[in-house]
Amino acid sequence: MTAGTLFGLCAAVLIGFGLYGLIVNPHPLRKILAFNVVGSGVFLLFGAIAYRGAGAGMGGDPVPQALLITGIVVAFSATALAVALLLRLFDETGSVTLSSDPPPKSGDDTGAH
Amino acid sequence: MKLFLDLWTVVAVVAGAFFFFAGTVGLLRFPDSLTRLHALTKADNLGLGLVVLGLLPQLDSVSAGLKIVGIWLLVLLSGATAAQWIARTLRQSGPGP
Amino acid sequence: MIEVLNFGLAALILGLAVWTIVAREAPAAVVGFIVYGLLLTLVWVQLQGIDVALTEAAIGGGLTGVLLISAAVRLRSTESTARAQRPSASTRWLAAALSAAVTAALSICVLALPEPAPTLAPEVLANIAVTEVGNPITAVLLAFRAMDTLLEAIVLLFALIGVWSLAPDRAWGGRPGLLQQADPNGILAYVARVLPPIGIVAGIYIFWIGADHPGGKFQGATILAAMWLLVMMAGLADAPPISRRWLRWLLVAGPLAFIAVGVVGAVTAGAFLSYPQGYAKTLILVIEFALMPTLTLILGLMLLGAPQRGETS
Amino acid sequence: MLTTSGGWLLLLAVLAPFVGVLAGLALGGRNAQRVAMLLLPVGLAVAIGIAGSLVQSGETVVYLLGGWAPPLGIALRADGLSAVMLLAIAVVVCGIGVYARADFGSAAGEPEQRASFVYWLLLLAVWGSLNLVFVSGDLFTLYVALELLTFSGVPLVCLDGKGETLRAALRYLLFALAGSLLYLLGAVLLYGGYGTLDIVLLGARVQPEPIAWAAATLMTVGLLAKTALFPLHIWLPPAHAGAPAAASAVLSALVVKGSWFLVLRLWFDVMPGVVTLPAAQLLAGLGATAIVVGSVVALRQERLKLLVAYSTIAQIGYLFLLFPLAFDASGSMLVHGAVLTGGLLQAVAHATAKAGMFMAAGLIYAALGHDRIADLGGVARAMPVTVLAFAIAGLALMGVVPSGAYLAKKLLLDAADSSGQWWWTIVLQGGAAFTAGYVVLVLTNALRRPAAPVKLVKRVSRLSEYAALALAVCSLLLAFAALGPVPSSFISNPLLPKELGPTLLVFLGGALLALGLSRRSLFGTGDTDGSMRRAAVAVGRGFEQTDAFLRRWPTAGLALLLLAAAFAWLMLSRSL
Repeated sequence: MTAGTLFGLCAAVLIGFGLYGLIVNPHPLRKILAFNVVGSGVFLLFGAIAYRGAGAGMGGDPVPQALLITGIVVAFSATALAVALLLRLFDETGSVTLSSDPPPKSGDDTGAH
Repeated sequence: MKLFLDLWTVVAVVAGAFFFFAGTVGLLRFPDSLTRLHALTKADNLGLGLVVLGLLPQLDSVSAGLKIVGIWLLVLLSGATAAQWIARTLRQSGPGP
Repeated sequence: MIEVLNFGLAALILGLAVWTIVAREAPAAVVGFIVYGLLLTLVWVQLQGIDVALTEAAIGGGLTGVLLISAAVRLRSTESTARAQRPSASTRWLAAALSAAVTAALSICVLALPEPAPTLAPEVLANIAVTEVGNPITAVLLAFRAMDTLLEAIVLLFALIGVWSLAPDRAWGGRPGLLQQADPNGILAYVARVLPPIGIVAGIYIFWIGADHPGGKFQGATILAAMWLLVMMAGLADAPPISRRWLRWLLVAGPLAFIAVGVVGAVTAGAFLSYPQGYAKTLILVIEFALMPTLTLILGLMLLGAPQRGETS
Repeated sequence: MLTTSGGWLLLLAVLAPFVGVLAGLALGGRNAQRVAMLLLPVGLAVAIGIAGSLVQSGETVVYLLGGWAPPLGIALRADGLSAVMLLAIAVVVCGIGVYARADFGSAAGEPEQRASFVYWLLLLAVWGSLNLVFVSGDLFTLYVALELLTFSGVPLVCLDGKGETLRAALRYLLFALAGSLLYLLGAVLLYGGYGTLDIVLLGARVQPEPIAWAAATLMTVGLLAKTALFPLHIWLPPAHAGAPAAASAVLSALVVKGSWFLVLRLWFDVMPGVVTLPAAQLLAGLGATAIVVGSVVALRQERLKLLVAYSTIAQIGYLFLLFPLAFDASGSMLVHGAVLTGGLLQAVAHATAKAGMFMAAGLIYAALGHDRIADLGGVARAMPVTVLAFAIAGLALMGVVPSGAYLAKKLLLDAADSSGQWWWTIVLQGGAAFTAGYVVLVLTNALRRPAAPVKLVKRVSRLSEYAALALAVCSLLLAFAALGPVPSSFISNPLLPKELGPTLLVFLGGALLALGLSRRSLFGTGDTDGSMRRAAVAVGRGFEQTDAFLRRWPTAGLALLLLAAAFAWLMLSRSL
């Protein structure tokens, strides 16, 4: 079981966890977290593929590793935009549920403005 | 001489690992946050220091050695700051869990 | 021995991922995610991706962690409402089953990857001399696939424009982020005076060696942005209003310089983003120098969020 | 395959809008609008130049970035598909640019306003990202282009900053990000299996094997989530209806086309041999369901902008009907042919007509201060040009003779007849009636004599009305523009009985649907409803509830993965 295959399978499991969290967890911030877990799983898979492609005196295939750097930065900017949007939604409406039908009223939530 | 350096590395790193272990036990066993904080910062910083000192002879260049010591100092700085910061908020918000 | 380390790392990461997904409180989940990001850095070292390890530590673990932890604390009050809307058990089981199916399919693919793994490493090695850059990853980022790096800087800029566009109309042109009233002689202020000089030296060092060794502009810019944020958090400096002309020009200076060098390449060396013989390294350095302030500002401003305060306050 | 003569135009098509965004951001204030206005003709000229150099050289226009050939470097390519889409998008952006001067124009000398400054940057950003989607030849660059498109589309949704639009924007962003991650996952698997991300090289190397099936499934489902094809349309209606009119025109007509184009590129260029006919049947089946559900729920809407948003969902369904008809005789390989041209025409027709429709709806909303369909009485007399634009756009979407949709439908019908797939003939013919339904509903309300005289809250600018009209007419006369690749025999005289018959039939079907399903009975005699009407309303409410159920987040997430499982199974089944 080379490191490439091990971390490739690890990536597959991470993607599964992330997708589960993305679907099930109702709070948008937890969805953003799950999105980051899926993202890191996809990048880990790409890294494992790069490690398998080592050769010509390099520890890993440089092309996927370069794309990984771009991918991580793009995923960060997506997270930044999503968090800014979420905080703005909270400032504007006081609630963060994604469903447009009015959220069930609960004590401490409304008092939070 | 080489044997002595290797011996020194093994001893120092093992001691460092022991202090890390002690710190973790402290984290788990101590009653409240302040004592846990105390255990963590003391043991882990000392543990890291020992590991750094242990690895120094293994390095090929002086600059690498300076880098590792630099890392240790930075960890000390950030550890102390974080510990002080947490301790202050703990003191203000009363003895929570 | 290395196998044990790899298995240990993999187990730790999976454990932390589960914690991030199922933890009750958002702040606890985010702390788990930050540790997960740092451990992922070790995995990248194991997978011989030192540049990626640096990026993961700086951006994946660091900046994303700061972003999420501040959001988690601010949204703590909405947790109970959200928890009340947890989907039914049947939905959760179906989601778990489908996610497991995706994992199984991906695992089959991982095991079915062709044995002589197809790689571009030989091609990169054969052509790296033309780029006059030692680090193969910097060669890919700034020579072979320079367009992706240009687009990446533009992605960052669009995300910043998107974040700014969320500002309320009255605060447009104002200062992003909250006014920090940290006490001037507190511990944070002390660190904010001691650490930045070291951080700036480290950031520029990482940026400089990026040409021939692991490192590069994104990792360096992230460290500089972190230092800038530390100083602002300690209340020693305030965020610039977004209407400042110098700020706008610095934000576009990086991509514009990149495109200008690309056009120079088109005129002299036949194709956009190619480099005339012998000048490749200098032009690459020009691009990286121009991108450094832009990236530092964008990464820092994205953390601060949409403008909330008027220019004066 | 070296850089061809017109290659640098491809680069200009991508970089000009991006440099415009940079210049607009740096110069600030009203200059953003000036830069955008300046770039409209430039972009149009570049698109025409690309189409010209393609027709002249007869082969794909290529530009090797940095001088490096794939697999190491990135190539920009424009074949017939890209050139047509580049041209269509350029025309629509020009129309929207002229229209948006009224809403987001800023007078000289006033300080920089948020919405009217950011809108122009986002318009150029969407344009540049779309051009990159059409010309990039590398799967990872396409991923970055998709992210650029999402980052410039999401702020458009919540440009007015109200709570509901922020919620719609967040829902759109999260679902689109999930889609682009699945797309990236597929691209990563392709690199792992074949060592390149270049579309042409992959087309030669991809074999029907587990990696290819997994990649095809993940990328297709990811792109369907971003295209909001039924049942993955969770984010589209509130996002497109909530956005300001000039923004929803961009979102509905342009942004959705980007990810649809990538499904086309993926199925026809990267994996023609891997994707199977059953999988294509499922794709078109989803399209057909989208037409029915989208149109019926559109009929039940009370607000005009929501009606037009649901009509977008229905029209997106139309775009996917071409896949099962484009297989070769043996049903094993997708081929570039008349069907693909038909699908492309349908996309262009929808882009122009939908932009015109949303603009008209926006003008009505601005002028009346509301867009309740029931109270639209007298609007036709008060705003003749706007209602005419809406009507022409509706006719174009219904596929009345000289329109692009008509020609597209004819091409697809021929393929359906020759390949014996009669069920798609029914969907193609019936679909027009559904489209007619909501167009008839709006027009009857607009043409009705109002109880009280209509008072206009705001004078809408004449230029915006003519911009909407121009785009609607574009879509109506699109068939003539498509004479190049299509033999002229296809367009017959609209008044011939052979053509008039089906058109009237479509109108009749539409009127029946409008009568039966609209929320408030058309002729104000609500109380004397026949049993037919009550049954139809019950059916309509049923559709509405399924739509509401499907548009809850957990359901949409499960639908995403269920679709992935279905596609994987259908692609797998051919080899078992």
